[in-house]
Amino acid sequence: MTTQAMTAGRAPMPGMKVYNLKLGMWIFLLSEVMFFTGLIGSYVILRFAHPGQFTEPGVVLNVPLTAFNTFLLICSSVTMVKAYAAIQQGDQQGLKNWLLATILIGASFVGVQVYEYIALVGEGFVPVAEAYHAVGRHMPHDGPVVGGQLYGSTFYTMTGFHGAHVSIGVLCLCFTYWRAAKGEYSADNLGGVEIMGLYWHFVDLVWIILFTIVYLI
Amino acid sequence: MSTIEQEMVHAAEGGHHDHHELPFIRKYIFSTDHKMIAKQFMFVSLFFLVIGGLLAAMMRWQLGYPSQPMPGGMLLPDAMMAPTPNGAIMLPEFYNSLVTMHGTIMIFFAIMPLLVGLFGNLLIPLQIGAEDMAFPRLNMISFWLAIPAGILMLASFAVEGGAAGAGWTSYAPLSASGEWTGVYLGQQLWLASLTILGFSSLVGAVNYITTVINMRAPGMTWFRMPLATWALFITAILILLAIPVLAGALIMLLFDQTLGTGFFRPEVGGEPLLWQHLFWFFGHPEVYILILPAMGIASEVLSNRARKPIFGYHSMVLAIIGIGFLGWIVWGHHMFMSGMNPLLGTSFMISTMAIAVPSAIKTFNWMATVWKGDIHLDSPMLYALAFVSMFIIGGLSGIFMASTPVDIYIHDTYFIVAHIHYVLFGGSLFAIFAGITFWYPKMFGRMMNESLNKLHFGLTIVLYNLVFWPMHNLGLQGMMRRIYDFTQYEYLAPLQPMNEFISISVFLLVATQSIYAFNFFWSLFKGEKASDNPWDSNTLEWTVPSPPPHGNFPEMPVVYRGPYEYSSPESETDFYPQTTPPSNPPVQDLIPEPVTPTPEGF
Amino acid sequence: MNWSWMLPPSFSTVSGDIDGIYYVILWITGIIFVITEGLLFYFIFKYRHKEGRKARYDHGSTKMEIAWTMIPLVIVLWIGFVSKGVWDTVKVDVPPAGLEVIVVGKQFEWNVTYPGPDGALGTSDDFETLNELHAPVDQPVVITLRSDDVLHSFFLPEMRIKQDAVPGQDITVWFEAIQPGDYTIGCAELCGIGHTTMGGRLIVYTEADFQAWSSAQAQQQQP
Amino acid sequence: MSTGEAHKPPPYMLVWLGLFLLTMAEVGYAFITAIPKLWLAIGLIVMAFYKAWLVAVYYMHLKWEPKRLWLMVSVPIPLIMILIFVVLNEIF
Ligand code: HEA
Ligand code: HEA
Ligand code: CUA
Ligand SMILES: [Cu+2]
Repeated sequence: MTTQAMTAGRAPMPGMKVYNLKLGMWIFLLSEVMFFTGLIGSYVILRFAHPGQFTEPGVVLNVPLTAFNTFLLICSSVTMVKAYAAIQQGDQQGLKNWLLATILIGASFVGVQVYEYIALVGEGFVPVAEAYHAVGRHMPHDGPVVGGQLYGSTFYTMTGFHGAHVSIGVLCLCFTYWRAAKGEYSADNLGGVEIMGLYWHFVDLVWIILFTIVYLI
Repeated sequence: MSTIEQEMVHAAEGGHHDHHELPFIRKYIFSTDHKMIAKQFMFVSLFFLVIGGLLAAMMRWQLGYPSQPMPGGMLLPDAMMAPTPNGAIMLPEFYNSLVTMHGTIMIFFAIMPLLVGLFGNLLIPLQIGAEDMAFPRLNMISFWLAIPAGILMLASFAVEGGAAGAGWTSYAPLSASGEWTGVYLGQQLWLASLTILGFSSLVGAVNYITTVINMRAPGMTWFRMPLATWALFITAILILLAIPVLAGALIMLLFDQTLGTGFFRPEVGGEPLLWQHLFWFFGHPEVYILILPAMGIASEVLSNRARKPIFGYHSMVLAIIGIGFLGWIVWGHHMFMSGMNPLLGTSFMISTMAIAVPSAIKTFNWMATVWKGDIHLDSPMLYALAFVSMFIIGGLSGIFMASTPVDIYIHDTYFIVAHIHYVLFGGSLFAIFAGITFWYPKMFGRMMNESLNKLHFGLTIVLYNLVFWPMHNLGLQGMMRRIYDFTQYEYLAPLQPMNEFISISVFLLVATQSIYAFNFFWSLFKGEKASDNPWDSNTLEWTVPSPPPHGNFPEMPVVYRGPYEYSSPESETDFYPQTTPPSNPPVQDLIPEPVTPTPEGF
Repeated sequence: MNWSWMLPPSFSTVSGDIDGIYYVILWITGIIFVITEGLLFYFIFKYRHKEGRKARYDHGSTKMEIAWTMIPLVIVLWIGFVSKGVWDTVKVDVPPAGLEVIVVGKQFEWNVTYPGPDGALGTSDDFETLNELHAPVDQPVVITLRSDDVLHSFFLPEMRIKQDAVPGQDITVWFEAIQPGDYTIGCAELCGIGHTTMGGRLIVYTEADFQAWSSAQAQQQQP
Repeated sequence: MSTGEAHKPPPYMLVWLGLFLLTMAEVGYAFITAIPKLWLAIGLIVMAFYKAWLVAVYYMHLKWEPKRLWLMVSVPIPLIMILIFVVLNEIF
């Protein structure tokens, strides 16, 4: 028996009945939960304290575009879970295909977000400005003040950190794909795919919350 | 032995690689061995402990001899000292940097890595019978993230504008814009450094938690775990959940500083109190991060040196968990005067009061542990007993501050400074002395010199109290903290003699520490060779050679009983190691469940 | 050197209660301190290692655990309960004002605005003092505390008053002095390089003296 | 141990459909001006949390995990509630 098997073999005994790698990923995700709690909590507070600095949904932010982006991320979640289901059956080719799909959709999400940022900045909605005047697609450029600095700061911080998580996820997916291409995963060795999936779904989950509170409320 | 046990042991033997010598760089620098990483953390954080102590000594010069030329001050750059014909006088902005960096370095770069980095790494795998951490490579990364963080922190002294000067709590908006302090880059480095360090701690915490949950040896049930491991486990959970909140806050503050966003800057609608809430939501769990492992270490040493089972093991565990949980709902006690809703103040007062209860349980259990013991007063025991008695003082002064009306007067005075140092120096640092001395033979295979240690102990406990006890009195006279020259206030001027007295004691205290440093290094080479189990201890780390080999346990240990069976009538000696099979055959619950191999992804 | 654990004299209507709670806690913790440390030293001495001594094999006692959980709990909750009353008096229930002023902290000074002869703030006859707060005795002085830049903490040690000044927020603080005299104002929150120097004076007059001072000031500062 | 082998294939596509429809519903609902702001917000948050729940339970396989993992995963929830509750208290 190898040392590795021994480590793992020890796991079910007094432990969690979940192998190390997966347990570690879950634990890490708990800290991610607290990180986003800090950011979202701050947003909620600032928004309640200074409602005047924030605008109604759709005034500044492009909701249809982001709804489409949300849809993309949901799709990438399902492709990810399909990749996992494939390797559970020992289907190497299926794993690779679904992973590739996930990478492409994930990258598109980042692409759309970058496009969104560029468009928003072009319209005058920047991360840092004392107060910005009537920007956005539905308002003339010299219109009334529709928001304050906090709006830009919180929007870009929250979505930016989420975007960074997605980008890191895409990189890790590429790594997983590379390993899948080398045939390193199998029906009894799929820990790497499973924790990749956990991370990816978590990022999707955070986006579900962010989309609602940042874009829709 | 049951068949399953035999199989386990067999698997362990068969699975054990013959470890060939690793190249120097893999063995000492980029090591993935938890014991080596523990030592790396130890050396780095002892270095920072010395730096923090020297910063304190400089501060005390200014406080003992306000605005008089500081010896050696001419050597420091003009940005820190104002040269005069008689010598150089400390500038107020440098004093602010000193306070800030002293607090930051002591908490984040000395005590926390000593307790969590050193003892977490050293003890967790050894005490639960694992051959290493769950993720050895992550463990290495955790250490190597701490190094750039430390370098950035120290480098900030050398940059334009000096090091951060807004206190270790970095209250916004003072810290949010260089406009207010004149510190731009220094503050940003401070924020960046702590963010990186936070990541390091986080990675470590993931590792510890996984290891404790999943890698315990057969028979090592939750309630057979040594209290040190229990404490480190709960500490890791606190780190896991508290640090990300700090990280979020740090990053937002960094954006405020560098990009000009407005999270904490009221000019553009930000909320200064939001920073305080986020900081203390992390900060109070943080202070328990700094005391829980110390409590665990003390429990270990007290029970062992009193040769007596720990009194009330289960309530000790529950108290650790209780402190860990209650620690999340008391943070507002740092904000009684902050402009926070006064009704919230009352709720936070009540929860803060409640947290004294688990601490009381621990204290009384320690006392009951030494009661009717067979107390061996050697140096680890002396340090551990000092921990208990000093923690009582620090904890009791916490009650004054927890009472909101009393806190109105003593908040932000030296009474708080006294409290901090009674819990952190008298508590955490004495426990660290106890721990290092106790596990030194396990780490290095040699004993520390007992006489030098006793000398160090005697001088330190006396001088330490001469330094910090009078700080209570200073606070009661109304002396504010973080104050560069208290003689500016007429009513504080009469406190000069007492401050001078404190400062002189500090200089002696700092000098005394060189005894420990000398002993530490001298014993590395000249210390008496240690046996595998010099303290006749029960826990698993003492069943392996000193220092333990790579992979720790030559064969998988099987645990039969709790860790504190000292003076048990069942055993001939006054100790009864966890791995010694009982004379009568094992009972049912000792047999581990069947083993199913599971895939590992890395 | 003053090694005393007594508080320096205090001069406001609430300070007696605050000091009272302090002394109560001092007594309680003092007794606990003596008992615990005393017992600890006694045990260390009594049960120190002797040849042939064997420690008592004892895993604890539930009765004892319950005792030393409940007793401290009752003590601290009682302290909390008593504290709450005084806290509410000081920070929650603000009495009707005898004198209303605005205090603004900024690096590194305290600006005080008085209502002037018409008794109302925010009118043209308001006048100001710098780093000095003048107040009548035996009248609640209600302060609206502000900050222009960073956090400061308005500290009146002799009145046992402390409150952070937060930019962007108006915080109400009140006190009622019981004796005319010359007292200290301090800044208790690190606020930058000049934090040390941000002190001032609180001058408490008799009612008549205050009126005289006040009208003289109002005269002087009229545009 | 690979999870779910002993169970029938999880309804991944059904969950996907649910997520998709809920997203559409959210976007539509958010723009109904007739509904008071508070109710809008509550409705949206409920929907968002339901979606998050679906992802966690099905895609992250919590449904097939031991109870202890559930317990562990729910540790931060009280902390989140405490933090948000207290800080909101500051404003109201
Ligand atoms: C290791 C670190 C540590 C520990 C363990 C503690 C423990 C406690 N602390 Fe401390 N605290 C700090 C580190 C720590 N603190 C630091 C660093 C600060 C300052 C931060 C800054 O502003 O820079 C601070 C500040 C601080 C404040 C804010 C003061 C202010 O700024 O105005 C308060 C207020 O309530 C407080 C209270 C307490 C209490 C009630 C405990 C309790 O947990 C103590 C419980 C222990 C006992 C009570 C003793 C043992 C029990 C008995 C002997 C039983 C009988 C006792 C009774 C019945 C009362 N602390
Ligand atoms: C663990 C934490 C810790 C420790 C150990 C200390 C130790 C000391 N502290 Fe510190 N202190 C803080 C944490 C700590 N402090 C914090 C958090 C603050 C608040 C900061 C703020 O307000 O922002 C503070 C603030 C503070 C102040 C208040 C400043 C002010 O408000 O203006 C003062 C003033 O006297 C002070 C003094 C000292 C002194 C004289 C020591 C001495 O005890 C130092 C003596 C220690 C040594 C000299 C190191 C010894 C080295 C070894 C033992 C290693 C030897 C071994 C080997 C090398 C192998 N400290
Ligand atoms: Cu103002 Cu300190
Ligand atoms: Cu605290």
